[in-house]
Amino acid sequence: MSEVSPTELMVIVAARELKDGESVLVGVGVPNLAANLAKRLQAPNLLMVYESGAVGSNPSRMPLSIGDPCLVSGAKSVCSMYEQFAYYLQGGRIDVGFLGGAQIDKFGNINSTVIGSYKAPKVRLPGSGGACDIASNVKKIIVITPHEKRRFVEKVDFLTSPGFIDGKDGWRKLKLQGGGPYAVITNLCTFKFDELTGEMTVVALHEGVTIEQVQENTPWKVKVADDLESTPPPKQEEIEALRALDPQKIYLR
Amino acid sequence: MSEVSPTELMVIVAARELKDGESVLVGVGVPNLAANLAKRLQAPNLLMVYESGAVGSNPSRMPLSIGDPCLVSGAKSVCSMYEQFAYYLQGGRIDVGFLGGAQIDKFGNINSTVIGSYKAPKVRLPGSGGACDIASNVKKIIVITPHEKRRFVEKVDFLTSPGFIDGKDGWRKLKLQGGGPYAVITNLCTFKFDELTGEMTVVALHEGVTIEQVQENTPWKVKVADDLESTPPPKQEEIEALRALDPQKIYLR
Amino acid sequence: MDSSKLMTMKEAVSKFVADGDTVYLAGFTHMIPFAAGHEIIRQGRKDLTLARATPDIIYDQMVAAGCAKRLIFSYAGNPGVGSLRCFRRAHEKGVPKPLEVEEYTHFGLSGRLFAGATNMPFLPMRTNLGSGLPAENDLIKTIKDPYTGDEVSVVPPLKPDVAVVHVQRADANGNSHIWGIIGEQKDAAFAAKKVIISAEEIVDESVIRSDPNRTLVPDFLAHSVVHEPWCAHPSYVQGYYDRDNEFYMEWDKITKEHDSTMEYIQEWVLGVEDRAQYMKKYPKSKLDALLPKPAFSAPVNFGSV
Amino acid sequence: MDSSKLMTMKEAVSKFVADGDTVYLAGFTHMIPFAAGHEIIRQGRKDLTLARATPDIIYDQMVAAGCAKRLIFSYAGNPGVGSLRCFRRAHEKGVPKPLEVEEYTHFGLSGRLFAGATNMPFLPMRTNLGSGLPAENDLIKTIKDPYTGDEVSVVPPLKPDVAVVHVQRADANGNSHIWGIIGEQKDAAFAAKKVIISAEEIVDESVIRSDPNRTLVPDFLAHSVVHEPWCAHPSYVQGYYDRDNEFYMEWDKITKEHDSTMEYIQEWVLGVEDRAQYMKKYPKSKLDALLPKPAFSAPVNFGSV
Repeated sequence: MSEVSPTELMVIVAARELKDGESVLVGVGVPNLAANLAKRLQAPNLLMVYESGAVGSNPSRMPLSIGDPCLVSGAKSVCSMYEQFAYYLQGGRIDVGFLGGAQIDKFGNINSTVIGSYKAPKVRLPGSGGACDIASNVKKIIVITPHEKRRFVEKVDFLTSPGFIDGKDGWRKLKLQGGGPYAVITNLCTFKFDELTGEMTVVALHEGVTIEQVQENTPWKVKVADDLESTPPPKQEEIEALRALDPQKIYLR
Repeated sequence: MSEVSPTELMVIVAARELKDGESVLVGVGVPNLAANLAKRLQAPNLLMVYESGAVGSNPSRMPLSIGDPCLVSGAKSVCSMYEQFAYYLQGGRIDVGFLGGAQIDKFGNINSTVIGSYKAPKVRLPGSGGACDIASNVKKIIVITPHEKRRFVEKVDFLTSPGFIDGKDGWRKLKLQGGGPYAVITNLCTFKFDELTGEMTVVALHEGVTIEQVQENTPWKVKVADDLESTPPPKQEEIEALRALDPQKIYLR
Repeated sequence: MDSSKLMTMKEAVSKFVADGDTVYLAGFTHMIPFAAGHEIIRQGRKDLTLARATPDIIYDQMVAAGCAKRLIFSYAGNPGVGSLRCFRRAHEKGVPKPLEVEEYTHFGLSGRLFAGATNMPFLPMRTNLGSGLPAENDLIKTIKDPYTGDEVSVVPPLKPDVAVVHVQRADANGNSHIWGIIGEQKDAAFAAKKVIISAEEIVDESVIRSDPNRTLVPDFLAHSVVHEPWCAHPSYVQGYYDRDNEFYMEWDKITKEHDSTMEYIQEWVLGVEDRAQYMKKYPKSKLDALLPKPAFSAPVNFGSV
Repeated sequence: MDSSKLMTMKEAVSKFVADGDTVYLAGFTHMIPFAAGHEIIRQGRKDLTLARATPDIIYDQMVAAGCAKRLIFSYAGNPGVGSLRCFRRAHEKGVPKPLEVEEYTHFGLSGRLFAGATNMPFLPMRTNLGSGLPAENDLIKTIKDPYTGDEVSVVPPLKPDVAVVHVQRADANGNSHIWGIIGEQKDAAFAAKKVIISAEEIVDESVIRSDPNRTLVPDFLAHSVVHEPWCAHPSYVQGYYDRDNEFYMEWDKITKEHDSTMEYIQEWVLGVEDRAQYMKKYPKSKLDALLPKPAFSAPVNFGSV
């Protein structure tokens, strides 16, 4: 464990969730690393779709923004912004979407809009961008986030991107085509979501982490899976492939 | 008059209705000839948009179909079928549209769908294609049609493309963005539409035609404008320019 | 590169077109996949719902051959010529069998396909009001605009079971470059559950990747990729061959009677193995006359950072 | 050829951007028309409603300079870096003046522009339900799907008063070729009442006409055509120059305080005459580093019949 940083660990664990042949909507930074890592390891046929409309990119460098020219040169196709959201996301063509955010609650609802009240914000955050659209339309939402008490909250200040709302019943009423939250990957553990209640549940602890540590950093009483597992530690192959993706450590701090 | 055919006359009269700088949705055949004739004479900046998505075409020959490759090679732009209807027609970007049809009534309603009943047709015609979409969205509809009793009817068997319905009140209720029927050009005369009632009104008789001849070929009592005019006869310049457009007389029979 | 997608039209139709399917052979006057339609006739598919804005000669042939039970369309004419006689015989007289129709305007049908491709719940559009079509087609509905209170016409998404999209060039996985009239090719590919790509040329992936803006159909939509030169004859392919207008006019005569139509189908569809044989049988001088002079696009620089 | 459309950015902004206008400077990360934003600041336009999916640095600058009274947006961040500090100062603290916000998701905002471009009455979309956004924005409504009875979110069309669209190459009338990330350029041009086209290169009409499929904006939409090389710096133009990422990171420091921001604007916006002077002032070595290696598209044959 000492040899990988918390970010590296999260990226490696997230990459393992991607299956060969899946399509993934990729943002820049950490999700881009996770997708590219999976593609180099177990998922060579992963289809990467970028929010900017680039599909099947073949980037010559670590993309600096979601619309980096390296995502276009040598890509399979490019479409307009409305088309990307309409044909790909709303079209139900995307299996996996990665989301982050300032706050997340136990049903996987995410806030990336505002801390405080919407009308008189304490901190105004960037807002949804495509996050709400992704949350509503992909089959599996994977959240990558540092495990901090200010991020894990009882109730999000603003619901930017729907998770299971107040549990699976509330969510079913929305009739979204997406599958809802699938996993939350932190520097301490992996959560998945209870099939019946939609509540975030610890399914695996990373190496050297105790359930008490997870509880300490989570404001609600955490639910733990009966068959709690230990996250297999990062393999040399994973670490090397990941570091080759971001040699200048732009995102792997 | 003896030297131009009825089709040539209609095309020449129709071309005169087009103003420089207007945009016109062009079909193949007679409307294409009228638009191209206007462009060579009084309307050099006429913008020609084809139903197939070609814009600003520079055809090297008389187009054989609405999607003739000569409409694309050297055009200003091309878009998809949905885009053509959405961005151009629904977008309110088209000033003039030409329509034909098997039947037309005195309010400019057009039938190009069926003779007889819809469910058990005597003659099944091709249907709307873009006609209803054009009728609903262009500022001026111009109809070019031979003046025959089977074409001018009290009531169309099927209303494919809305004119003024049962008069301007019925039409206003639809709140279409288009301006409705503007002119009907036949081999006998030019009709325009009464501003108040929306009824087809003879505004000009072609050379050598009497109002009695028009009445004989129209099943309802035709309305005649107070200031009935004589259509100026085709000029040599018009005839020559038109014949140069269709030297093989594909459409100018 | 998953080259297992490459197959013959015979294999593709056999694998991906089933009796009773809703089929969309794409192309607005341009790149109509005649070879696919002929193969469907040869394999005797039946009870198909045929969807196309313009049924054109290809659906006229499939209707005459008895493949269809329903037609979804917006303009059933022989473009630039006149009627589609086989369509009319089936619809007006039930010969060779009755044909149901489901009819839209061009905007309505291309809109249904666009809504299908983008999975919209429904599509509002400024047309249909005042026309007689909505009264004859329950799928065209009217709702109230929540912003103005006005009546608005809406259509539902169309999602065919299978689409055939002919393109100028594709790689072996189905990434496809299309130019010229782009019609409803992209929407058909995104809307359909299964997609057969047929291409004039199969090119290396690097050709496609040199110009991603030209890719209207990305590979993951393609279930099969068929290398089928002259697939679209007698319609045309921009830059490859012109429309065989003589045949479009001849079709009007061929189809005067059902029997004469079936003689044609016997000779030119059932009587040949595949498109290659059809082309070999076709008078070479007529084909040569369809070849255009070259006119290349000015290249653009995508740059490499 | 109506060459009267060709003018400088100064003339274009003076003629076509008025106080109180709703302005859309187009480009999703790519080809953001910074030169137009700077000229709007120089001409002291005020009370503007600024609309963009991603306000980016350009709107941060215009907000700091006091041009804006309202922001219509979907993601107000410095892409890849963090916050837009000027936006936050205006919205959270009213510095230099209060800023109203009207907020959507990316799909919602790009959908509004698409609906504006195509004059749809309203656009139904699969998003917003469950989110807190509709409660804060009356323009996002929910209606009943007439086919399923389900609740559906809808947004109204957005029709800006003026759009500025930067392109790689245009002819003197404004027919424009765009490649790379094509964002909302086409929709902005079709949705806006007035359009300023700004181009890296003005080319002969024959270059455009050699590839009509590449033309995203046809000339009749353009009210003015500006030849403005490097218009998009510090954003980028595919094939022409890369993003100046260093500046994007520096902006985070420049904008720590309103005063330091205004010092920047004084020196680099108000202190120069036009984009040419801005570029002359910019360290040449930094610009040289942004030039890509060439990578050309494989040409296609349109043919000539």
